[in-house]
Amino acid sequence: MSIYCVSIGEQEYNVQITDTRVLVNGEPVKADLVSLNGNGLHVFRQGNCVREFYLHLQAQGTVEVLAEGRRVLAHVDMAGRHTRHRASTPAGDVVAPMPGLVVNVLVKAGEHVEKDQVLVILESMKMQMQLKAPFAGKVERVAAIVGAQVEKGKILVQVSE
Amino acid sequence: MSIYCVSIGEQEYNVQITDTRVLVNGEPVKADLVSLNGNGLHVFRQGNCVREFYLHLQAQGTVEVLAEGRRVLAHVDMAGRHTRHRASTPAGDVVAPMPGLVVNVLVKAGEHVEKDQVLVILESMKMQMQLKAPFAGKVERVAAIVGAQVEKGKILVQVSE
Amino acid sequence: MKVLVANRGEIAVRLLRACRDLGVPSVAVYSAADREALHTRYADEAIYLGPTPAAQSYLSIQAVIAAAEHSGANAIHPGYGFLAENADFARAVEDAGLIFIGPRPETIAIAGNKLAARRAARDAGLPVLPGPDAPLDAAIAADMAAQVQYPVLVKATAGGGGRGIRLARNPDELVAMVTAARKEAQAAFGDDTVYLEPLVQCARHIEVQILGDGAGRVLCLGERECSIQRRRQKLIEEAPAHGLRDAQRAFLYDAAARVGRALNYRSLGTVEFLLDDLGAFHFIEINPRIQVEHPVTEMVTGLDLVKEQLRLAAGRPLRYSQDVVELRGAAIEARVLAEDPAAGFLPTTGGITHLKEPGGPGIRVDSALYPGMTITADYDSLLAKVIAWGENRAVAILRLRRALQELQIGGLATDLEFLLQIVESRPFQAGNFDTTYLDRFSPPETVDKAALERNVALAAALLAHRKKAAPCAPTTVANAWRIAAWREQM
Amino acid sequence: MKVLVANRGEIAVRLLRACRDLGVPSVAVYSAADREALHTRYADEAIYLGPTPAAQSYLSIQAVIAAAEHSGANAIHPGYGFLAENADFARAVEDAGLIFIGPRPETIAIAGNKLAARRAARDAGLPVLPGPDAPLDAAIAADMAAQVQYPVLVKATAGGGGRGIRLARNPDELVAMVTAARKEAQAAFGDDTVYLEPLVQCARHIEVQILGDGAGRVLCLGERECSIQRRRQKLIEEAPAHGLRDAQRAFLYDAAARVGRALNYRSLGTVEFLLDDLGAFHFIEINPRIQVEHPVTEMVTGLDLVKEQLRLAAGRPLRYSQDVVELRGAAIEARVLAEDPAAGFLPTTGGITHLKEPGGPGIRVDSALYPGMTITADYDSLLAKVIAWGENRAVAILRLRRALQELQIGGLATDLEFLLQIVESRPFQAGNFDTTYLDRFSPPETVDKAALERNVALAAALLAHRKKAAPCAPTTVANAWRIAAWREQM
Repeated sequence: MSIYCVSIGEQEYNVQITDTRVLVNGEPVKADLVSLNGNGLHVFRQGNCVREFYLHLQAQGTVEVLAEGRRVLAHVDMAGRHTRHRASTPAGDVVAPMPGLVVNVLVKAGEHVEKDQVLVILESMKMQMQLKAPFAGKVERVAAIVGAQVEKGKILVQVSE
Repeated sequence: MSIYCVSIGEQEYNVQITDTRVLVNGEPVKADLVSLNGNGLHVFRQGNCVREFYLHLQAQGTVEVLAEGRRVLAHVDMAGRHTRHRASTPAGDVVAPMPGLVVNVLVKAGEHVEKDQVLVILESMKMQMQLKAPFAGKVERVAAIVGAQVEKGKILVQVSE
Repeated sequence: MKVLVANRGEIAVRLLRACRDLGVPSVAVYSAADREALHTRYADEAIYLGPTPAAQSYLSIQAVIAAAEHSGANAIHPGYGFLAENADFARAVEDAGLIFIGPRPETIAIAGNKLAARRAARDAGLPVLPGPDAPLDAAIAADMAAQVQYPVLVKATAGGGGRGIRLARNPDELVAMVTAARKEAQAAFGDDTVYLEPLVQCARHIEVQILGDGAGRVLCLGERECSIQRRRQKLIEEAPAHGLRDAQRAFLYDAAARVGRALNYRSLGTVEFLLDDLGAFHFIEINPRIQVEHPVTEMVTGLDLVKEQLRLAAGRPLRYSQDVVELRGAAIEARVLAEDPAAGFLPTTGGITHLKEPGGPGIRVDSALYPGMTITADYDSLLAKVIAWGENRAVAILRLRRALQELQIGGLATDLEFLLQIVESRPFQAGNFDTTYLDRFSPPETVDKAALERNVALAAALLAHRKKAAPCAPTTVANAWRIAAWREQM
Repeated sequence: MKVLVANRGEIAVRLLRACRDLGVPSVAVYSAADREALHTRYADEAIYLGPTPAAQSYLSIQAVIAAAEHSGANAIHPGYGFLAENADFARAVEDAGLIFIGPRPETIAIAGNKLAARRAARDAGLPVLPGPDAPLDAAIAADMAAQVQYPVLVKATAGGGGRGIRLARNPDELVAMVTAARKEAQAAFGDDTVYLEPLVQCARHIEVQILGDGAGRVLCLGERECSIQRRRQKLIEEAPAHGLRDAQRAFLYDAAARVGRALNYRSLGTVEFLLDDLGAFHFIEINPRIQVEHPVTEMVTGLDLVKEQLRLAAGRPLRYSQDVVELRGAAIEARVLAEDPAAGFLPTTGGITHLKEPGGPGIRVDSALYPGMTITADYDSLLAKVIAWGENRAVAILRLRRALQELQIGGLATDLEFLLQIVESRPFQAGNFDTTYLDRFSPPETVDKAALERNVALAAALLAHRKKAAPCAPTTVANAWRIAAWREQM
């Protein structure tokens, strides 16, 4: 028997699969998954309900699922291993999430900022983005300059608690 | 340098490819082929002309090409070797091209079979494959058993001329 | 209402789309071969009918009605083909207390008997081709052979849709054909009744879409031209028929509505005519069901025919009057078939390895294809319908051409190139054709065919070269062994 | 005529389709990032423009004109965005002896200066929002701050399309905003001119499509409603605007045509208005180009706007008169964007691993997507437009919903689910919304979300189980290492 712990957002599902049966959260279900094109397109069948799912197994046990206009990321873990990824960049670094133009810098070093206060406005092809403070604290450094083109990942502002 | 003899219907084309240039029927061309999805969709570029081709390499050097509403079968051979079909494994051995499950065995030892007659159906990751007789002849031996998992390269049926 | 769609393929998907658009719960049915078919995923529920042979699944009245009862569906839409024109089925559905989405069983019975349909049409004042109204056998044929005007058609009363028709060019052939036709009809339809009808030379096939409420009101939703046929099977259809005079069109619409009212017609139907080279119409048959080519009518009228059918079946009144039916522009449909023109249009089978459907302005695609699908010889060869709308016929043709060029179906031969050749042929573009057009058709030489093939050859060589250089990175495992197998030979 | 399309993405493909439909030779241009882009394959020829940054490729006037000269194109269509509203570009094209497919440079210059456009509209008798017609700076703002009615908008004259707008709620904010807005406008547009315009509360965004022949005749092709916006970027557009009274519509069309005639308008243009909660219209701006949302107008009028543009550019006369322009049914467009609603609509990037576009009755898809395509952050985030037509607004909405459910884009997050949530929301369906709808939008709880997620969880577990059981046969090589990487952790 294999046990899978599948999490979607906050919700967790326990799926047990044996050669003869499948249980979801302890409840037996009659379900079946058939690959159509060997490339992610599947038929999912549960009783008389048949659905088309696109399933794509990505790194780290994440499965991208497209179903009825919805895109869901399901994280599959062997039971008993619930450790999630913790962000690797220091929490107070506000970085450019994509390449763009710094349109405005709204804080100065040394200022106190509130959580979610807008620090920098970045524009990337017509889209303006507000980059906000991750928590309340002090602005340690402002590396963004209005009018500058920045690369993805560049640290724009550093905030400390 | 590689030389390919490509035939489409009655027409034959001689294509020479080196690291630096491509010649078609002796004429130099500036052409390029880029795979888009790793699944047959390509961009074909010749000078300023860019076209979308679907190219699918089938058995025996046949390439199925979809282009502008047309479907063309091109047969590619190394130059000077126009003899089709020469196999290095004994010609009458039908082997599993990949690991899989024997779904069906359609012949018995002693039976006469036609060229391309389906002998065995093998399933591998939901892909069903028909393994066919390489030529007309007699089934010498059937080594495949329905329901069996077989390794790649396993002889499933032997046919003699 | 909860609707069971008793069909498969593109028409099942099309019907299920209408259910979705209406918010009506739907049930699909499937045979063993169709376990993974697109239509099963498109319905709220899918019920297994039976083994692959249609007789044990899609043609099984019992199995279909059982599926409806099992799923709680209270209405059945038969689509076209299979049980669509089977009066016994319609009756069985109604006897089971379910709604049959289509004409009344009596209407289907009349339409299914060509002689009865002729009589009904003549009684309604429609122009019917001359000919004895009685069944024929070899003896009667021999007696009258001298008086008949040749060529003449021997038609099975139970035929229709181009099936069960034979041509006799002289008295000797007549007797032989009657004998052969009866035998064939018995085998094909279980009824050996045949009759004679004059052959209309240089005829165009023009049909009229009607929609009746079963309470005496019949709407006429314009005509379609279906003269582009191969062996009496329609290949390209359009709406409206080009070049008709207003008086002709008025006559046609009036005739169709008249026979519809005479039959107190319910749901969708098509009244088919031949237009001869003198401009006169001749009634030929009534098709008591939705047609393959209904999208062209939908595109010029702006109506969703299936939705209207469903509404009427649910007991809602006919919500349009004839004067709000307005035709706009022109629409053309091409049937993409799993048939190989290079091999005498033999059906082709295989797996769909690649699929790209066309898009952009004015294009509609009705299909049940998906990458990875296996096309078998178990059912009919229709893969997809590509329909183009334009403000006039010329624009619709150019858009259809563009769409057919965009469509890519990898893995098996289709008639796509043949369709393009028709669409690109001058007489077709000029509207200069009749039902024999494809008999004498020689594909136009597309200017750049030589250039295209040269490019294809070059691309194939580049691919082979690439694969040889990097054999360890095949794109799919399924390909890997093929490439390996092929490399061994090189 | 030979047309160079100076754009990329879905609009380039759409323009090239029109060229195909007209049989006009076409030239695509591309940047380094777009070497394999769909639009390059859709044109007869494709010319490399320059490096990936738009400033060096799609925004380079020199490079585009050189490409036209190199390829022998004698006309340039700018699409939308990039150089479309750049009067200098239009002038340079004409100076080079080429046809600019769009309005005259003078018209573009007027439209590009919001204060000039306001003046032109007021001079033509259109209702313009009150406010000083003069540029502002912090000092002037401080002087007048007390007299201004709040909230008020500070707008950049060089802005437009929702960009360069700031809201001030009180005198203090006004001075700060004017300063900030000028700085921002200078950075974004190279012009720091700003002016004041009252904020119209509960406004609907309604725009009118016009088509002029540059010789005094201006057609009005109906209106579009574009009130469903996120941060002033349109997300869902429809035609016609629901619930307008005949008198309102007549006023709107007359106003749009009037300003068009006053500018002696050439080619396509859009006159944008706000409709306030008292039912009055206020002119806001003119967009001198084809709009992203033009397909909804095409679907209700039956016209191919790009084709009409090309015909006019080729010197053919305007072939319609106002009285033949007839609107039929309703059309709605949804913009599928590479943006992640769950992450504050941040642009997403990645490879398209899977693509399935919707089909069936009433659906049009305009996109430049293909499986294997890489979405980068270099250009805007529009992936595809899904447009649905129906005999009325309710039908169009249901069909759009069906089409969005059918659409599958694998590989990166999009706004697809968000679009569905809007389409499924009651106030939207009831036509009960204004431009702030999405600001207060809380997605409706779709009833079966729990069931869907449960099924997804189950399917994911089954897939993982399958892959574990047969790890040696991954479906693609690209997957193989991912699966391997993942298995190592298990």
